[in-house]
Amino acid sequence: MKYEIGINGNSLQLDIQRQDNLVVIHSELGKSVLDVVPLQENVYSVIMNNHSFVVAVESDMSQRVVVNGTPFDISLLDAIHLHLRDLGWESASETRTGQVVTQIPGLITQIFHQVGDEVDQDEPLLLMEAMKMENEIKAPMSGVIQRVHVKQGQTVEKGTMIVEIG
Amino acid sequence: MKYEIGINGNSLQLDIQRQDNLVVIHSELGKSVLDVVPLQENVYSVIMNNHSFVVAVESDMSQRVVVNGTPFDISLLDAIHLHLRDLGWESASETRTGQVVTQIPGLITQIFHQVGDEVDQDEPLLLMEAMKMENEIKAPMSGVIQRVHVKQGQTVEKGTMIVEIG
Amino acid sequence: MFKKILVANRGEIALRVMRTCREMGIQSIAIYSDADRTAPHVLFADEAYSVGASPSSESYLRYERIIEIAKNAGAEAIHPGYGFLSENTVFAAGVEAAGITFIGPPASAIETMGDKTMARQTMLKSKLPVVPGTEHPIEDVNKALAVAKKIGFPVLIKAAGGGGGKGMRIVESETAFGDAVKTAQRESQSAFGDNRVYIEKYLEEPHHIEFQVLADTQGNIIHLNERECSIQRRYQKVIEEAPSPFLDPELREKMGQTAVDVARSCNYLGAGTVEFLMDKHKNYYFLEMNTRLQVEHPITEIVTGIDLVAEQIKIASGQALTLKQENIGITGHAIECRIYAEDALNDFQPSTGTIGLLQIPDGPGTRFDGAIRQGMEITPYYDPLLGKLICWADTREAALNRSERALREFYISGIATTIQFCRSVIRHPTFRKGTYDTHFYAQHGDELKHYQLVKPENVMEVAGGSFYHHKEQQKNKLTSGDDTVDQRSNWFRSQQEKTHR
Amino acid sequence: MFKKILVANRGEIALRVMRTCREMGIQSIAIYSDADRTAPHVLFADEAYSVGASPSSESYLRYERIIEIAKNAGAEAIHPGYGFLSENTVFAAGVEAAGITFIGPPASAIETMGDKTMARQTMLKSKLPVVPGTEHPIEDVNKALAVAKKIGFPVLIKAAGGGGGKGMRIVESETAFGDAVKTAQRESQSAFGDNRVYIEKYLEEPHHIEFQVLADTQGNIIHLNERECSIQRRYQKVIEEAPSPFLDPELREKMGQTAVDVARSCNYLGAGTVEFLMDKHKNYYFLEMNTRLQVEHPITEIVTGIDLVAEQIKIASGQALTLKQENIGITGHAIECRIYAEDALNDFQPSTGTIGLLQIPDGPGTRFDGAIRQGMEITPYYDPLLGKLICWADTREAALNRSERALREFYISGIATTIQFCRSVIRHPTFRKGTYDTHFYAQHGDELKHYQLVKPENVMEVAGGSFYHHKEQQKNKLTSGDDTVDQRSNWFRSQQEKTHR
Repeated sequence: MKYEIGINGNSLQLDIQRQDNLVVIHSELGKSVLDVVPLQENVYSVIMNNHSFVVAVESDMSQRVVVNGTPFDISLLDAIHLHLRDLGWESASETRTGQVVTQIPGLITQIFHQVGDEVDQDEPLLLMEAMKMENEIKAPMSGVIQRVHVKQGQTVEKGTMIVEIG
Repeated sequence: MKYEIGINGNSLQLDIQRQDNLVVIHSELGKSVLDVVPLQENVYSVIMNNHSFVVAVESDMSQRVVVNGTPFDISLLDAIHLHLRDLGWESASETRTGQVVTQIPGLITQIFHQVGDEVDQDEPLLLMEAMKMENEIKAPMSGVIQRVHVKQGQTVEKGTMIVEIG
Repeated sequence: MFKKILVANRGEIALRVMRTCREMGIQSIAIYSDADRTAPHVLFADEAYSVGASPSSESYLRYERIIEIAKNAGAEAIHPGYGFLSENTVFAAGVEAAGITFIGPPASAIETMGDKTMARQTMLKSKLPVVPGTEHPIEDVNKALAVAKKIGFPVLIKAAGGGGGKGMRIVESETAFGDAVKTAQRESQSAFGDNRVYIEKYLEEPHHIEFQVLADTQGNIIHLNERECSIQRRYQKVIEEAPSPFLDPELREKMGQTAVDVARSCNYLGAGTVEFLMDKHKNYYFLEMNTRLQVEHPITEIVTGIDLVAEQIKIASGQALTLKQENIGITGHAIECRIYAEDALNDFQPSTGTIGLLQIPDGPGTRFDGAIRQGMEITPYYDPLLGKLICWADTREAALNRSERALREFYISGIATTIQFCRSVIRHPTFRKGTYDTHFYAQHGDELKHYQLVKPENVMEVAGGSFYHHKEQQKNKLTSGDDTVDQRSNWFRSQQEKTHR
Repeated sequence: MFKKILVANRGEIALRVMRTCREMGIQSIAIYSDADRTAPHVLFADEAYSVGASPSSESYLRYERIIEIAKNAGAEAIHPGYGFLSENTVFAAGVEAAGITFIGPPASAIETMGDKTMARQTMLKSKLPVVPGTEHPIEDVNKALAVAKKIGFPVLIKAAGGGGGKGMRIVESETAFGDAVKTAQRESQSAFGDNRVYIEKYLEEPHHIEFQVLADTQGNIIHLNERECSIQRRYQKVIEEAPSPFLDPELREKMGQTAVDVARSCNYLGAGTVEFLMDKHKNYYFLEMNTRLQVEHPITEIVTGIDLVAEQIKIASGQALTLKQENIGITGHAIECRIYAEDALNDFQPSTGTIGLLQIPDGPGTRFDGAIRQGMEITPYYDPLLGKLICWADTREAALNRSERALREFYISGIATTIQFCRSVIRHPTFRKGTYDTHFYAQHGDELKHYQLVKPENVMEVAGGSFYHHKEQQKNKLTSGDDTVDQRSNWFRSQQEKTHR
């Protein structure tokens, strides 16, 4: 089946097939045969053309693949999605979202803005303390604050929606 | 509930109860409170009266408990089994069995006896090669060879019944 | 000698201290918060006591409760590790008042040296060179601003009550000053239970070089040479080495003597570290003295062959130093890389989660002081230090090569770490040449981030193929409910094939 | 210097060699059998090639296939590790014939020294003392028996083609002689592809002491002092230490010189080990020379500060030794404990299974050369060595204490290991005194077995309570089908409680 992979601005057309226990890829670089064997949940030993890799697929960070310890944010689009993209439909994951979600649990120590404030991209929105350090949470895009879901002093879990920018 | 634990010839009457996450034991030694938290499948961190232990329960060796790395073969009999024992019923696990089962996989390199031979306890029955070493498999009890289930040159899995002595 | 020591800490340093206790035949007592019930230091200790809820303010900072536990458990001494209560004079005094030995200097020395402003005053009295700055903690922000203007921006705001980069802020200009003071005070309060901060001139092109000292109850004081700690980010050390590539034997001897003088000026006892800032002309200034074991103490242990924790314990029990200054040598070269649970590609944001696959490097010249385990959860409550990788070899170049080898084989899945960041630093030409200063990260940070160790164009197929395989497996699991198919080993497969042959 | 080296081995020694390759900037190539597809050496290597089915005769012993892989992959050298093909002259010659450098001595030296009987003849010619025994491999069992009778029982039957205790049998009496020869021949064939065995007088109260030598292509030969290897069981070393507690500096120098002479007598090249037997009067006899890296090489590395694999590679590439005999010192004391997958309580039966919880010791002076991983399967195909724990400290006593600490913190569930056995040995008064000989295990084996490190009477409640808890959890799983209840961490629990407060 045809795919297009994108990593950090590089992209490549891949034809991926399964043959028994192997994954076989054809591309303009030639043919590659991958022997993929699990080591742990989400972690694989991959031998490709006699080169050995350890590859982790981070389950809760969509599309993050860690190759020999180096993380890459990748996209792997199949033929249908490639067609949609050619028609001008962007996949949802490629549009910037104004929803700010915590990556780690922590304590909200300060909130710099309220609903209605205009903010620029990368402007600090609030301070969160975790692991004894204060971390600035920045605006992922420019816009107007639509909702603030937390208050100062509140403890939040990982994955909590804290601010929405519209 | 009442139990009797036996380890290497020592035995102790225990009254074991569960209280929320804790295991509470009363015995002639007094009261002990165990906080048992799993680390891995079959492996637990146990804090008992503020002493810390790592305890593994070997799943395929019945009744083997490893405390801080030291293995013990234990018996834990509940009230019903204690009663049966008092009536003169021995539990099956305490009678020596004449069934010889492999503890590891390997290659049978030599068989010293055939059906009908009389053997003494601890007399070598056969040689098995595993991990580059030859290992003698000995008779668990004296008796007459009833059946030999393997032949020379045969590869056997762990847990294979190889000889029966009656 | 003590029979029982309570270690009033957690994580790698608690385990580090307990290892030496066991080697000395001393029972160790752990304390643990809810989050740390199955932490490595708890599993290692001979005894373990719950000390409270997960936040450190409700557990590891509850000094009255800790002293009570020590008393009830029959501990004869308390080792505070670093951080938490290690430089808290109230704690040190309380421990002594309870008839228990505090493994560290007397409260008076902690007060003199632990309080950075008092330390500066003491040094000025002894005519030792200090970095220009305030002599008292900031009480009035406006007065402090006036001082800052006088010494000239940029200035550093630093916690008076502790070190390790917590409560530290660099301020480039007048406008940012007020907010920075408030932030530093808050962090300082949270980290050390003490919100006092002070101001210091921010030296340009400085090297951070520190000397390890040991002082016994008989008045013997020696130094164990230096550690070079100029690789920092977020005002926190991340890679240290011993010896420093900047010092020559003469300068080393002179600074070592100054370090001993500093320790003597406050009647020091135990292990301590005298930190110096050095400019590019090799002028050096007293910066502060840390009255406790340092995170980076292992590099000194490795090049001198001395167990610093054992020395601390022997001194605390009243034994005289058997080490002589003239016998302290430097053998080879050691480099420490701090492995934090932080996402180096994402502004060093702390990372929490469960450790999936764990492969800790080992082999020749490789030591890891850590407290982690496969399947263990990294919680958000404490300092994100997972452990320290320390590599030794006979030359600096060989130690660099060994560090890179070890970092390359170090594998932790499930959380983001600084492993690859450290590897980028080790590979960086400026670091390899040994010509770096404390601005290294500011100057090369972006470069390091984009200094991909694996080139994306080389992994298009392996990343794509693995991702494809992963998604396919997940789909199979969902449809068949069978997650074991993929888990079968090759060995199992080959056995099966043999059977069917 | 080489750019690519193929490592013709597996397990800990393959990983050990590859670590040094990477530190030297050399690409490493792994070979693997079916059973080893995800073994640590395969994950570490830059390139990995399948070499066949799981049994070693179908994979790691297939030397023609291995040479072919090396050629195709562009390897300029092959490192054989120990065991397998490391002392196989056909392999060594074949590698050289293919234009690839064999990292080891020339085939002629392997032949002279690797063949134990030829080695004895060479030594006799040079008037060096050897243990009485046969001068040729056994061809006729009856003739051999006559020799055995002449030198007197007990005698040792030993493999001519390799070491490590494989193919070795002690024979106490005439009646057991024939069977023992056959068994030794079979084992020798399986381990080394060579069934030749020979006979040697079994010395009483002997010490097994070996010297490490290095010889370069320029004719420089040095020794790196001794290793004491008298703690053996099943004719296999299990604990080694350096330096030996039996040698004094004079004897060390004399034996070292003999070791150099031995190496010179066969035009030796590379790293080798000259083994001596020493009786209680400190007379020593040449026993054999191992023409390869030894399992226990790390203790020499640690007390001398020299990377032996790096020296092997440099010598093989034609470089002259830069080390001088007069600069080789001994710093402190090192002890190695071999961790085997064997059930020490059950006659050292090999143990297979899946590694459950794995906690490898670390920290000051602690090195583990292994090749294991949590979740990894230990298969029945190869030598059961999981790895080696090596502890260093400044004195023998401190090294013993450190070894015991490290063994106590070493945890492997799912398979039986020799960890606790080693701990029993380290704690044994005779071992601690350093007055043991090679009969230590024969004399104290039963004692060690029953020398429970945890007393049963102290764990009645903890064992009973844990077992009760375990069985209850299993029952709950079966009835509810929910196996997650018990898996929730305390942290999760406390978070939940907080939410409900």
